[in-house]
Amino acid sequence: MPLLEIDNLHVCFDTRAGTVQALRGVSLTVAPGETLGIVGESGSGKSVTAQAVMGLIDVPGRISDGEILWEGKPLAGFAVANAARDIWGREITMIFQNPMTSLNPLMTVGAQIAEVIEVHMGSSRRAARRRAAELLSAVGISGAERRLDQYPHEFSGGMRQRVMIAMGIACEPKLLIADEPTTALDVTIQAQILELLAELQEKMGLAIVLITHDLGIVAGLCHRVAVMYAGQIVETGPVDAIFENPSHPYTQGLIRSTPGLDADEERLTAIDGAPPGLLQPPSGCAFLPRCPIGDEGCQGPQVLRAVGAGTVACRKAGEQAWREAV
Amino acid sequence: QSITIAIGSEPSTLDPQLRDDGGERQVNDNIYETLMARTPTGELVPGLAAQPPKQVDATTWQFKLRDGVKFHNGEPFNADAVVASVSRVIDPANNSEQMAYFGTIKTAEKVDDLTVNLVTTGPDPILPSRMYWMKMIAPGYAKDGDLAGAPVGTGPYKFDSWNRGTDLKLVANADYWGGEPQIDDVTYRFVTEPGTRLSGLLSGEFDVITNLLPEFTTNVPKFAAVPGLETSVFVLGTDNEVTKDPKVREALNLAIDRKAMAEGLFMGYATLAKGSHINPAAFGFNEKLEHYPHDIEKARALIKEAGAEGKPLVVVGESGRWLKDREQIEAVAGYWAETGLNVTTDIQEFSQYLDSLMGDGPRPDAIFIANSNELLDADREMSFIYHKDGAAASNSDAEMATMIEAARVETDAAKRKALYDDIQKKGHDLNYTVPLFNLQDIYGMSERMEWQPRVDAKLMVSEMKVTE
Amino acid sequence: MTVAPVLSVSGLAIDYELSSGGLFRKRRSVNAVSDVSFDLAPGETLGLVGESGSGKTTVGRAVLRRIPAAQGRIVFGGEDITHLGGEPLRRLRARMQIVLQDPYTSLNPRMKVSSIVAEPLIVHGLAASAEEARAAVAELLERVGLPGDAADRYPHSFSGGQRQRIGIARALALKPALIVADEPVSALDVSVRAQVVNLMQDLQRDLGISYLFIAHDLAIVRHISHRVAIMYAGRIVEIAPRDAIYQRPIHPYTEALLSAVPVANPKLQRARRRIVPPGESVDIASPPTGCRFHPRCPLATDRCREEAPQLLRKTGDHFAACWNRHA
Amino acid sequence: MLEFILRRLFQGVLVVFGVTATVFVVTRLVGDPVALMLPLSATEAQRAAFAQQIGLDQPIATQFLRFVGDIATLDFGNSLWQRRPAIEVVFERLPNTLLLIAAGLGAAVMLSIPLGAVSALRPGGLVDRLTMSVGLLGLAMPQFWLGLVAIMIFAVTLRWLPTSGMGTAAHLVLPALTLALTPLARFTMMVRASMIDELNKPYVKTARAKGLGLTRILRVHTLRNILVPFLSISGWELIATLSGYTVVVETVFAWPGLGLTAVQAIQRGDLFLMQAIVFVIAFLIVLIGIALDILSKAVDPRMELN
Amino acid sequence: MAASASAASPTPVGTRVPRGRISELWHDKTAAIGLALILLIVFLALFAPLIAPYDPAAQSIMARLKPPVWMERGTWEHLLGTDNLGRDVLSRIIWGARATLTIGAVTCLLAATLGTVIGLWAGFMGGRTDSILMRLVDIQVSFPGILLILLVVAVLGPGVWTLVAVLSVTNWMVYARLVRGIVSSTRQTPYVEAAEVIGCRPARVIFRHILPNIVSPLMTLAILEFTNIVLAEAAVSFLGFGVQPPATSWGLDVASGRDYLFIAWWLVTFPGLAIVATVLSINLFANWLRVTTDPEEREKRFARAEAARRRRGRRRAEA
Ligand SMILES: Nc1ncnc2c1ncn2[C@@H]1O[C@H](COP(=O)(O)OP(=O)(O)OP(=O)(O)O)[C@@H](O)[C@H]1O
Ligand SMILES: Nc1ncnc2c1ncn2[C@@H]1O[C@H](COP(=O)(O)OP(=O)(O)OP(=O)(O)O)[C@@H](O)[C@H]1O
Ligand SMILES: [Mg+2]
Ligand SMILES: [Mg+2]
Repeated sequence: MPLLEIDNLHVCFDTRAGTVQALRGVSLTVAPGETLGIVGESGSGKSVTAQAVMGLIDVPGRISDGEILWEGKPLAGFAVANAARDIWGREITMIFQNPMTSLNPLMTVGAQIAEVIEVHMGSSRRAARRRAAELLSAVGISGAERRLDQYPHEFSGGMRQRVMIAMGIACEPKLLIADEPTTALDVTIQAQILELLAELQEKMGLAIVLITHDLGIVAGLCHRVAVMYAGQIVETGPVDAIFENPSHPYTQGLIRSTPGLDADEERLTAIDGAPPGLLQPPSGCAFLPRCPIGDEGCQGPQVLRAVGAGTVACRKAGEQAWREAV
Repeated sequence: QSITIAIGSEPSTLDPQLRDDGGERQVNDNIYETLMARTPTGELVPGLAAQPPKQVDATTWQFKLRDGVKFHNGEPFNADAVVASVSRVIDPANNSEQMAYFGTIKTAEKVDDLTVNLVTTGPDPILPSRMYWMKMIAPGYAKDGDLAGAPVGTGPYKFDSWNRGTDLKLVANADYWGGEPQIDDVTYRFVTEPGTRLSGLLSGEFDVITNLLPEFTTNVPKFAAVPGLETSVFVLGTDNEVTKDPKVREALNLAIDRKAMAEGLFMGYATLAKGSHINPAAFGFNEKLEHYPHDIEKARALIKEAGAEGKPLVVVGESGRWLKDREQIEAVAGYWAETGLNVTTDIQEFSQYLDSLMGDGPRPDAIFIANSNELLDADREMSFIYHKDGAAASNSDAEMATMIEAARVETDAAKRKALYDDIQKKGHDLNYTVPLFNLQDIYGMSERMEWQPRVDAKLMVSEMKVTE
Repeated sequence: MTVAPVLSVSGLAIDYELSSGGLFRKRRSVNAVSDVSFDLAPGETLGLVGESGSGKTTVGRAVLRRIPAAQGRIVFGGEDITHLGGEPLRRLRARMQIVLQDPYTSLNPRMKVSSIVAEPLIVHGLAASAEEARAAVAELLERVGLPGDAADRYPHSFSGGQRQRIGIARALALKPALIVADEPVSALDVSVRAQVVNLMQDLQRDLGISYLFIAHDLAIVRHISHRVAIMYAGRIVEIAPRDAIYQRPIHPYTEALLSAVPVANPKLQRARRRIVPPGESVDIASPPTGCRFHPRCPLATDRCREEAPQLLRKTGDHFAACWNRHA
Repeated sequence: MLEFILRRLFQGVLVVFGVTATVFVVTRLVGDPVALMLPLSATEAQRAAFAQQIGLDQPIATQFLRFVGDIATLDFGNSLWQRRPAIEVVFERLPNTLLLIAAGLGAAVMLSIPLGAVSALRPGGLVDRLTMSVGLLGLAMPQFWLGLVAIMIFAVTLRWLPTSGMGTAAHLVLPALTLALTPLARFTMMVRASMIDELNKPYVKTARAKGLGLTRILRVHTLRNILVPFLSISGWELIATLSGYTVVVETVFAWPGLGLTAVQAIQRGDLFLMQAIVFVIAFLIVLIGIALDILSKAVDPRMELN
Repeated sequence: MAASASAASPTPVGTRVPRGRISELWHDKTAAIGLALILLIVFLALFAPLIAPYDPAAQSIMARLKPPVWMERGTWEHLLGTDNLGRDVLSRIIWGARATLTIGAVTCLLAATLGTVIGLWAGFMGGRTDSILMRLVDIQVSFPGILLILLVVAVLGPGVWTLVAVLSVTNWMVYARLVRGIVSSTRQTPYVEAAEVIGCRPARVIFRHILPNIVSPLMTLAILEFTNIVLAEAAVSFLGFGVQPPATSWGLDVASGRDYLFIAWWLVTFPGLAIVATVLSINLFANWLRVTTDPEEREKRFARAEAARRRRGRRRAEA
C-alpha cells in the first residue's frame, strides 16, 4: 500500500480577479522509503500540492474536489482536521523554501524543536530538550547544547535549514516533504543540505517528496519524478527514464533548455511563450500554445496514461511521428 | 452626623490671613472667628467681641473681648491674640492680599487682658465691619504651628484632615463656647464644574452644593436661595465718544427688559437692581430709588435725539467667571442693538478683561462686572466704580469723588447714610452705570438638610441641621 | 596586439558604511570588495560568479559608478571615470547600462512601456517626449521580440520574461558599449531563462556590446561568457577563459563550486565525486586573516592562514589566488 | 546594553532640552514673562523685583543658561496659585494621575489582547464585527463627551458610581473606563490586525505543519511576535494619555491629578506650575520610552538598540 | 467529509471583471455611509449660511432650553432645541461643522506640507541630514503634546489661529516620517536605480519616480490625521482654550452645555454626536480607502469576506 495517495485533487483560490484553479486533478502516490521529485514551472502548483497534503490550504483557497489518503485513510477535509493533527508533524512533516522566515524569530531554536517532540511524543520538557540537542548534532550543527538557546537570527541560512530538518525528523516521520529546501542557499551549502537529506533517508528509511526547480537536484537525489504544468501532472516516471527518454513535450523542453556544465550548444533551446494563466485555464492540453507538435486534436482533455515505465498526459506521446518531429 | 459639601475651588492655603481666596474662606469660616459677626440676614453683631466696639476717639476703636474662649489647641483667646492677629495681617512683610480690607488699620494695642484698642490711620467708620472680616489666630500656634496646613481657631469646627486635591474634613468642636454644633463632621469636596456638583448632589454624594444654577432648582431634592453679595452692572465710559451723552446713557438703561431677563435667565432668582450697583443688604443702600423701567420706545427716541443712531458701541465682558455672565452681556447687547446703536460685544480672555476693567488704557464704552461686597458697606463699591480714581470707574466727576471721600471719614452713621443716598441718586440720574441684578445665591441640598443660607454667603456648618 | 578594453578595473576596493554614525557614534564600515582587477574587451562577456554576499553586485554597481570606490581605478573607454561626477557622469550613463535581477520591481509600475523605454532618450535630450520617441521605441521593442502593442501597456500585464525584455530594451535605447547584467535570469523560470539568454547573445553578436554578466548559475554563465571570474568573500579568487575555468579549475574554491553544482543527468550526477567544502561562507564584516577561504579549504597551510594570496597568472590567461596550486 | 541605555538617556536629555528650549522661547521671547507670571494687581515695584529675580535684565543667553540650570535642579519657582514650590504641587498630584493611568491603560491592555485575538481568529465573524464596530466608535468618541454621558448614566441615573473626585475604588471606575476606551479600541484593532498578519507568516505555516493546534499557535507563537509592536503602540498611547487624555478626563471627573492641575494652573495664569508640569511629564515620557525600548529588547532578541 | 468536499461544487469558471471604484464603494455599505456622511458634513459646512435656520449666535432669552422637536415642549422652530441662551442647537451644529472642518483642513494642510517637505528632504539627502532630521522628529514626537499646546495657549491667549498654528507645529512629524520612509525605501527599489543609471536628473527621479508613490499614502494619512485634529480641537475647545465664544465649535458647545446636562441633555448630546459622526465616517471611509489603494490589502479583504461567507454557508448547510 502506498504511504500517500493523492487522487484527482482540485484546489481553487478565490481572488478578486476570479477563481484561480491552482490544481486541476492531481494524482500522485508516494511509496514508503522512496524519494519523489516534483518539478515544474513556477506557479504550476507544486507548493499547493504539498500544502494540501499538510492541511495548510486556507482562505482564500479550498480543496474543491479529490481525496488525499494517508496509509489508506482520508486526510483532507475539515472534519478530520483534528484527527489528522497527530499525523501532521509526526508522520508527515514538511520543510519550507525560505529558512529565513520559516522559524519563529522570537523563540529559541531549542524550544521550537522541543515543542514538536513535547506535543507529539508527550515527552517531558527535559527529555525533549535532550532529544533536540541530539537532533541538532544529527543534522550537523556543532555545539548543540549551546545552540539550543540561540535564536534563529543567530544562525546562517544553511544552519536554519538544518534546524528545519531537525524539526522535520524529530518524531521520526514516515514522510518528509521538502518544498524547495535549497533554493535560497548557495550552491556549496545546497550540496551540504542535499547530502544531509540523502544520508537521513538512508538511515531512517523515510520517504521524501522533494519539490524543486532544479533538474540537477532531481537527477541526483530522486527515485521517481513528477512533472507539473499549469496545475496538472503531465508526466511521471523513474528518474532515469524521464531524463533519458522524456515523453511529454514540456518535459522535453525543460530538459533541453537546461544548459549543462560540459555540453557546447551554440544556442539554448528555449520553450517559447509563457504558461497559461490559471484563472481560465484551457480545458484541453495547457501546453498546447507552446507545444511544437500540438494540433487541433490536443484541444480535448488530456489524461495520464501509462507509457513505458511512467505515465504521460499527452495524446501524441509514444507516437513515432512525434519523436521525429521534435 | 456627617455631611459633605461641594465647593467650587480648593483652598490654596488654610492660612486665614494671607490670601483672598473663596475656597479658603468657605472652610476657615467654620474654624476661625472674628471680633464682629453678622446674623444670617446681614446685621452686624458682636462675635468674639463681648459687645459692639466703642469709638474712643476719631481714630481709635475699643473692643471688649468675650471671656473664657479657647483655641482648639488650648491657647486662651485674649487681647494678645487680637494684637497678634492684627499685627500679622498688616505686617507688610506678609504681603497679605487681605490688606484691601484692612488698609486703614495702623496698630492694635492691648489695654487689658480682655480689652483691645484698634488705631486707624484716619477716621474709619467702617472699622467694625472690617473686623467682621479678620480671623483671630492663636498667637502661640502662629509662631510654631502649621497655620497653612492645619489651622487652629476658636470656631465651632476643628480641622481634621486635608487630602490635597481631594477633600478636607472638619470635626465638631465639643468645647465650643457657643455650644457644640449639631453636625459632627463635615467633608468638603472641591468640584469646579457646576454640572459636576449638581450630578454629585443628584447621585447622593453631596449634601450641600454651592452656586446651583437657577434652572436646576426644579431638579434638586431641596434648594435655598438668598440674595447674595454680587450685583451685576455695566460701567459706562462717560468720557467716550458715544456714551458721554447722558441721553445715550439713559437710553441704554431704558432699553433693557430686566424683568424678562430675571425670569428668563435666572428663573426669578435675581432681584432687579434698584438704580445702582450697591448691594441692598449693605450699609448705605438707597431704598428710595427704583429700578429703571423698560421703555424701548423712549430709548430709541433718546438715541435719535442724541444723534447716535448707527454709532458704534463696544460692550466688553468676560465669560465663565460669574453666574451667567456671558448670557447677561449678550442679552443686554441685544437690547441695546434695538435702540439703533451699532453694538458689538467683545468677550475677552480674563486677564485681558481685567486689564480693560482696571488698567490704564482707554475706558471701554460699557464693561460688564458682577461686583461683590463682602464688607456689606457702600464705601467699597462706591470707591471702586463711582470715584473717578476708582479702579473700575469710568467717569471724571470730581464732585462725586468729593462726596465719596467725605462719606468715608464721616463717623456719624446717619450723616454717612444720607451722603450715600445722595451719591446713589446722582449716579442714578446721570446713568453712570447700567445696574442689572442683585444675584441670588442658590444652594442645592440633599433631602435631609435643613439650612437657611446667609446673605453674606458664608457657609456656616454650625447653622445647618440634618434631619434623619 | 589585442584591442583596447572597454572597461578596465584595477585594485578596486569598496567599503559600505554600516551605521551612518548618528550624531555621536563613530562610523563603522565594512570592506565589501577589495583588490578587484579585470579587463573587459569590446564584444566580450565576463561572467562574475560567487556565492551570495561575495560582492558581485557591489562590483557591478561600482563599475556603473553607483557607489564610490574606496581604492582603485576604473577606466571606461580609455577614460578614467573613478572620480567622475555631476554632468559628465550623467552623460557617461548613456554608454553603460544595467539590467537588473527582478523583472517585477525594476520597471516603474506607473509608467507605460513606451515611457519606460523612451525615458533614456528623453533624459539625454534625444527625444522631447515619449510620442516623439515612438519610432525608436517600436524598433527597440521589436528588437527584443515584444509584440507591437506592448508600447501602450503597463508592465504588470507582462510575464516575467517579457518584462526582462522591456528592461533590456530600456538598456539598449542609448546603444551602450557596456551592459552590467546583475543576475538577469535568476528570477526567471528555466523554460523562459533560455529565451532571455538567447536574446542577450543575439544582441551582443549584432551590436558588439560587452557584458559584465553576474550570476549564481554556473551553467548559464558557462553558456554565455567568454571569460569567467570567481569571487569569494569580496575578492576575485580566479579569473580565466571559460573552458579553462570549467575544465581545469585551479583554486580549491572553484573546484568545490563546480563539483557542488548538480547536473541534470541522473547517471552522471550519481557518479560524480563531490568535494563539498565544510562550513559556511565567511562574514565579510569580520573576515579571517590570510586567505579568506582557508577555514573551509582542504589544502590550507599556515601560510594561508597568515598571508592573503595575490591573484597571479598561473598559465596563459589563467589567474588564481592560491598559495598551494600552480597550474 | 549599557551603551544603549546611555545613548537612549542622551536622547532623553535632548528631548528635555528641546522642551526646555521650546518653553523658554514661548514664555520668554514670545510672551512677556512679567506680565504672564505676575497677577495683574502686582505693583510696579513687584514687577521690577520679579524681572530682576528671573534675570530679565541679562542677555538672552545668560537667561537661558539660568533657566536650564534652574530646571536641572528641579527649581521651577513657586506656584503663584498655591504659594509653594511648584514641583511640590506636581509631586503631590502625580501619583493620582499615575493611578488613573495604571487603571485605565491596564484595563485597556488586559481586555484588548483577548478581544483582538478572538476577532483575528474569525475575521468577518460575529465577534469580529462587534469588536470592530465598538472599536471604531471608541476611536470616534471624544473622551470628554463619553465621560459626561457616563456620569449621566452610571452616576446620576443609576447611582451605581460616584460622579467625581477621588477616594474609594468606586471613584476610579468611571474615569478609568473613560480613559481606557480610546486606547482599548486602538489596541484591539492593532492586536487584531497584527494577529491576522502574523497568522499569515511563514513561521505559522511551519507551526501548523508541526501539527500544533490553533490555540497553541496563538498562545505560544504569534502572541510573542505581536508583543513588540504592541509595546511600541502602547508606549505611544501611554504618552498620549499622560500628556493629553488625562487632562480631559481629569477635568470631567474632577480627578485631582496633574491634568486637572494643569487646567487650573492655566486658568489662574500660574505659568510656573504649568512649566513644572510640562517638564515632569516630558521627563516621564523619556523614561517610559527608555523602559519600553529595554522591554522590547527583552522580548525581541533581534532588536537593534538604537 | 469527503462527501461534503465534493458536494461543494467547483466554482463556475466565470470572469469577474474588476468593478469600478464607485460601484465597489457602493457595495461596501459602511464605507458608502461614511462617505455620504462626510459629503453631508462638508456640504453643511460650505453652505452653513444658507442652510442653518438661524444665526448661530442669535439668542432669545424667552426661548431658552427648548427641547428637540419630538419632546413634549419641543417646537418645530427649533428642531434640535435651543441652548441656555435660546440659540438654535441645529444652527450651531451646522456652523460648528464649518469651524471644525476649517480648522481640521487648514491644520492638516499646514502640517502635511511641512512634514512632506522635511520628509522629502531627509529621505532624498540621506546620510547625516537624514539622521539629524529624523532625530529631530523623534525628539518632537516625545514632546508632551496637549500640555505643550495648553502652555502655548496660556501664553499667546486662546484662539482659533493659535490653535491651528500650534496643532500644525505639533503634527508635522507623522507626515515627515511617512514621506521619508517611502522616499528612502523607494530610492532602493530597482526601478529608481534603473532611472538613475539611465541618467535621470535628481529632479526627474523625485517627481517622476518617487513622488507618485507618496500621494496615496499621504492622502490616507492626512485623512486619518484629520480625525485626530478634529478630536484635539474639540478637546482643547472643551477645556476652554480653543475656539472662543461667540464663535462656535462642537467642543465648545459640549462644554457650555455641560452645566445643563441634567435638564437639557440635548446640549451635550448633539454636538457630541456630531463629533462622533464626523470622526466615525472619516475613519470608515479612510479604512476603505487605505485598503483600496493597497492591492495586497484589497486581496486580503476579499479573502476575509470570502471566508466569512463560506463560514456562513457552512453553518447554514449544517442547520
Ligand atoms: N494564497 C493564494 N491566493 C491566490 N492564488 C494562489 C495562492 N497561493 C497559490 N496560488 C496560486 O496557485 C498556483 C500554484 O502555486 P504554487 O505556489 O503551488 O506554485 P509552485 O509550483 O510552488 O511555484 P514556485 O515554483 O514559484 O514555488 C499559482 O498560480 C498561484 O498563483
Ligand atoms: N548597502 C549596503 N550596506 C552595507 N553592506 C552592504 C550593502 N550592500 C551590500 N552589502 C554587503 O556587502 C557584501 C557584498 O554584497 P553584494 O550585494 O555585492 O553581494 P552579491 O555577491 O551581489 O550577493 P547576491 O548573490 O546575494 O546578490 C555583502 O556582505 C553585503 O552584506
Ligand atoms: Mg512553491
Ligand atoms: Mg547581488
